[in-house]
Amino acid sequence: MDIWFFLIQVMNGVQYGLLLFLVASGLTLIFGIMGIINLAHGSFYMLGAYLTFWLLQTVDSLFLAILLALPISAAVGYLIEALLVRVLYRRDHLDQVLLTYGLILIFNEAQRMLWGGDVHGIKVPGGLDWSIRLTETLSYPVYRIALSAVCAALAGGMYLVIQRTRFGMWIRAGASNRDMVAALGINVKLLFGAVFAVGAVLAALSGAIAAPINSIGPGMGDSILIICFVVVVIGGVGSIKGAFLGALLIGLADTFGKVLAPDFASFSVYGVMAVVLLVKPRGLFA
Amino acid sequence: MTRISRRGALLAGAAVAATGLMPTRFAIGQTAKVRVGLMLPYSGTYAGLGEAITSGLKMAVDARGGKLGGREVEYILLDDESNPGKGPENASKLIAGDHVDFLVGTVHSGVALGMAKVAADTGAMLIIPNAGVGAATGPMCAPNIFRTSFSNWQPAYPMGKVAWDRGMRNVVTISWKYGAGEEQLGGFEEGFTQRGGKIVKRILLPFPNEEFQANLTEIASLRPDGVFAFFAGSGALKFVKDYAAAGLKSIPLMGTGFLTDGVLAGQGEAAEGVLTTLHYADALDTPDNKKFRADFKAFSGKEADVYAVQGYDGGQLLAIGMDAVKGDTTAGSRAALIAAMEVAEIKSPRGAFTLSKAHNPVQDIYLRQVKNGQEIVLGVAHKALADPAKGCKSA
Amino acid sequence: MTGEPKVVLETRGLTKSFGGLVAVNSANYRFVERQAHAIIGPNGAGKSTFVNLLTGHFPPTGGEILFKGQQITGFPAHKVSRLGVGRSYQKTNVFPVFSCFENCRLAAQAQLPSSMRFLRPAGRYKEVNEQADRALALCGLGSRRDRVAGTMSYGEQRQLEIGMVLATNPEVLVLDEPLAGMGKEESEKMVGLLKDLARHFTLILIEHDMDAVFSIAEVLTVMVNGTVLESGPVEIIRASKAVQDAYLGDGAEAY
Amino acid sequence: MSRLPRSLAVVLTLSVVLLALYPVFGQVVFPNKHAFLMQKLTGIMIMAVMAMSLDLLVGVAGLVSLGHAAFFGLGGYMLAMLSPEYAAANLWLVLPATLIAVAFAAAIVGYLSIRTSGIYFIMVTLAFGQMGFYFFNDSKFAGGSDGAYIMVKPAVEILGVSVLNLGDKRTLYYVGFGTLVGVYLLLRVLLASPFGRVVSAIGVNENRVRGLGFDPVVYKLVAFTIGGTIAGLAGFLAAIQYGFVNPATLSWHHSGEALVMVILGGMGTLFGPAIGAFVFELARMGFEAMTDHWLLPMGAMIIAIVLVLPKGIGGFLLQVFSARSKVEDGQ
Repeated sequence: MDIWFFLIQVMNGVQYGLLLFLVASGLTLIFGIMGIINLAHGSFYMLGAYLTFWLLQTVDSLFLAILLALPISAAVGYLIEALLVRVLYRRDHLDQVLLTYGLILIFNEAQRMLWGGDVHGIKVPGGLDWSIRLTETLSYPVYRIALSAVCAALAGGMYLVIQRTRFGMWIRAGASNRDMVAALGINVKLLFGAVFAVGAVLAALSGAIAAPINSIGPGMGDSILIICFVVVVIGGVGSIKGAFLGALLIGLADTFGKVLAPDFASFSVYGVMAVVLLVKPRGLFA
Repeated sequence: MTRISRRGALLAGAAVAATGLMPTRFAIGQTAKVRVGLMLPYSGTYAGLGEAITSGLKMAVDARGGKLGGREVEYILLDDESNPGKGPENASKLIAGDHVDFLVGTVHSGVALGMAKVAADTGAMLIIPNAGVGAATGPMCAPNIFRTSFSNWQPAYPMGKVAWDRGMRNVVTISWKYGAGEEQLGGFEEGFTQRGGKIVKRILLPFPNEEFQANLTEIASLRPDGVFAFFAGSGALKFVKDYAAAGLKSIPLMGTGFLTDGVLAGQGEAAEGVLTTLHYADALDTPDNKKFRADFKAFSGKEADVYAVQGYDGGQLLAIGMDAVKGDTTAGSRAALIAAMEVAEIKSPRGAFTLSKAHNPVQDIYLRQVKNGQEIVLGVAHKALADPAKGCKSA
Repeated sequence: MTGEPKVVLETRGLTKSFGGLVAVNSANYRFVERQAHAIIGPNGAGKSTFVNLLTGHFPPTGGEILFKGQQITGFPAHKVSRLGVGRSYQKTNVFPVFSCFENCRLAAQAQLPSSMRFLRPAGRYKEVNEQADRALALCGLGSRRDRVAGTMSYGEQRQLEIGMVLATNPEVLVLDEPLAGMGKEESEKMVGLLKDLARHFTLILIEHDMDAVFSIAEVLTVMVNGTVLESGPVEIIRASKAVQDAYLGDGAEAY
Repeated sequence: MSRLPRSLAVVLTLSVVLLALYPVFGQVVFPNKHAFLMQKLTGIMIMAVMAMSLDLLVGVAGLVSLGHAAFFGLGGYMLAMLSPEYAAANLWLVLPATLIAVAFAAAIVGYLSIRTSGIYFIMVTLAFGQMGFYFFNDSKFAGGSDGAYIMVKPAVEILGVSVLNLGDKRTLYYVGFGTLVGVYLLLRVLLASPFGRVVSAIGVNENRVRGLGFDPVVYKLVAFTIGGTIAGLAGFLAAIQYGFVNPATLSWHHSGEALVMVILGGMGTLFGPAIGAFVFELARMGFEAMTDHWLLPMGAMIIAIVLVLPKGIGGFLLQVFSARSKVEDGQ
């Protein structure tokens, strides 16, 4: 591999990592602030993709479809929090695991009933459906670059919100001490509902904007879920910064694992996690 | 909770007891229905395939008045979830629990192997309407195991010659790292290297990883004359799109028909020019195929595909066997049933075919190409190709 | 026993810092056999950290700990406990789902050479049972033997906490605020118990309640900001002006 | 673990007797489904053993593992790899060899994972489980993703005389039944032992246990190893039942299902997770028979149980029966 291709592979890894970050950020947010292990996070990713696909049949603009899909996802997220998750705050983590496991089953079946078992694709929107020539044989799809830019911008935005705003302060306070948030006179119920909805929106958004370079099909939420957990745990539960680094690490490990050690490609991601946790048992930024 | 499920079990028991009053064995009279167990994916990625196979098989039976060998047919459907871990359990459930006379399934090779194992153990009649795993008509072949689809080697092998004839000398092969992927790549590589072609690199990704970017970059750096890929379902959809987006279209992309079948619409322009080989093509210009496609559309409301054909032929094979023994499924006429099925000539929409000693179709493999968003048949890549059935003792 | 007072537990220059913050700074203590030694000081003085260092719950940053002259610096908590330094916790730390007896029995079980015994029921180890019952009687819960710990009153749970320490057959008892959160009546009962214990064991007592401290302890150490302000017999420290200014006055007001 | 309320013990014993007699009356009650149900029950009993072994970790020692299926799968693979292709393996050799190998693997995984805790422990066990999955999924020697077959079931012979025919469905049923009852009793004995008491206490408050003079790490490691080994035994039996092993048996999905059985059944009650296995599998069977969309009622049932029964089915039963026994005692 010459240096040129090495750099392109780095770019591939970073691009994949940025997308992973966007999905995982919602998970780590919910995890860190509310202490909820949300197995249904992948289902929101799936929901975002399917909603976008479905809306595209009527609105004819990817941008508009995504814009419409987000409030729907937020509402679904908020309702689930208000009706089900809220009951379990004082309970053991494992009860939440069980609840959200049940939700996965329901989401998967609902997906099948609403949209069937077929695999779908979404066209890359006009204007972004071209590629930049990098080498004689290889081009890089512009949409992927745009996707990375959106993910990076969202990551930056999230950083600013958490570091600079009152909402961010509550979030940081909530992550360290739930009772203190209550003492500050904040409506914890509302805050948690909002956080859960935001988490759902982040997952749905990832599913939606990745849809044109992904296939949309049954079970897509389950496969992203585990890799997101890996990212979150590597970074340190609840840490957005950690999730960012964890996602990049996993993106690169996956990319180079496939190229350099194809026989151990499936190991690479889990191997990285095992090593990180054996050295830093609470993740990089706990 | 326990109480409810116990009551449920009792209800189920009562229902079973009621049906138990009816004779299920042919020996008691011809009133009993033939029980056909369809163990197919009805959920998950392959749900659409399972439904197409089911419709095809039912259509073949309906064309005979809904009867097999003069007996009404009862279908018992079971969702195998494409979960190989539960394959043997589910197959046993149909055989021991539902007493099916025929077991039909499935799509996923791992599950099909489990079914073949159970069929070998119990002697139950098994018809495989899709899964191409070589072992089923190879080392595990048995008198009671039939296949109406293909072996993984079969559609891939002729592409080796096609690639060579088109002047390719260095080819990269890529697939998922699992049984079907390696068998399909193996078929192509055999056909290609025996003519002198060189496999520059064989890339195997973890199944079912769909992030191809790293490997596409690798392919670009290798600059082969062509790429042979085996992916199916969502992986096929995405691979073809990513391949085009990575600017690799100057390198011809080849594969077996699964690379484009069923996902062509989703792939759009990206699929333009992709070469595939398969034992069927939607666009096959024969009266049989046209009639079949029209009938299937009327029957199920959906466009026919290769899976529907395989299911349909499974139904035809059943009918031929059952006609020969006049609907007698008892052990006494088992040998006659198998003998009739072995020599059957099946008038398939794909073109007539017979079965090999290992009970796998001996069939034509077509060369197809995507042009203007349509799959065009370029011709026959290999006439009456039989799987070598390596390891099968009866072949 | 007469003669030279025997030092059971000793720290030399014991230091613990968390990041930049020095919680315990070069602490030199000598705990004498069968003496009740109280450590007082305002919140944040480093008392609890000191207890955690002494019992092996935290590894020290510097200095050393000696038990009967033997180096135990850096020993993990379970090893320290087995050597004979038992501790109670500031927050109630009993096993709420177990009975009182079972709480003490488990503690007593720690004295078996090994608990890697898999078949014989734990309740059939006679010496363990006897030791647990002794501890229960000592802490005044003999009549509560089969009550589930979590269902007892707060004061009783605190008593049980002491009982569990006793069941580990310690030589030194390190008690971290045994009176915290107790009502007047419960407190009196506990003070009586502690006075009893002071006759049999080496007692290291962290406590805010000054009346209790003065009635139990023989030696008093005042800690402020991680360092020892003053140390000596109770009467002397009590009268010390510096201590009164620095701590006792504030402490009394805050209390 | 405290003793069960007497009336509950009676009910459980009766259920076990019913289970023991099933092969006798099953033919009469379910004439058509008998053979199938017997097979299904055998499978469920094996899963119940797996669920109980996981309960030792999750419910008792507080070690929430999402990689437990790796040991289950390894048990099956050991049998597949140790069996000659066309001849019967000797059970007296392959069973101990399997258990030793699984125990060894569990000890290594446990040693590496136990230094983490909470959610991190869950994820490390998940990582090791997935590594096990990919090891068998990607390797050629054990059949890769297609799995491997045990063509001939192991022979159980004493002095050259066959004493058990594992190919016989009814025999296998009783082997599964015996294992279920045996493992339950074994775990009860274990939990009542000094070791078990320490492990139970660790599940409640690890730090306090350390303060009393026990090294929790060692006890957790031994518990992890025992639990993993029992899961290996269950996997070994499952492989015998269908003569087939597949990497999917090691995957996190399978671990997750076992975990659901444990939580559903009631953590730390031991009999609860066994009931959880029955409820989970029978409910799935029932819903599958009723509707194509069986995931929907299945998901709803799980959610309903977690909302209504905070301590699972086992905890609920304990509550009901201990209340009743108090009434009986005149309290």
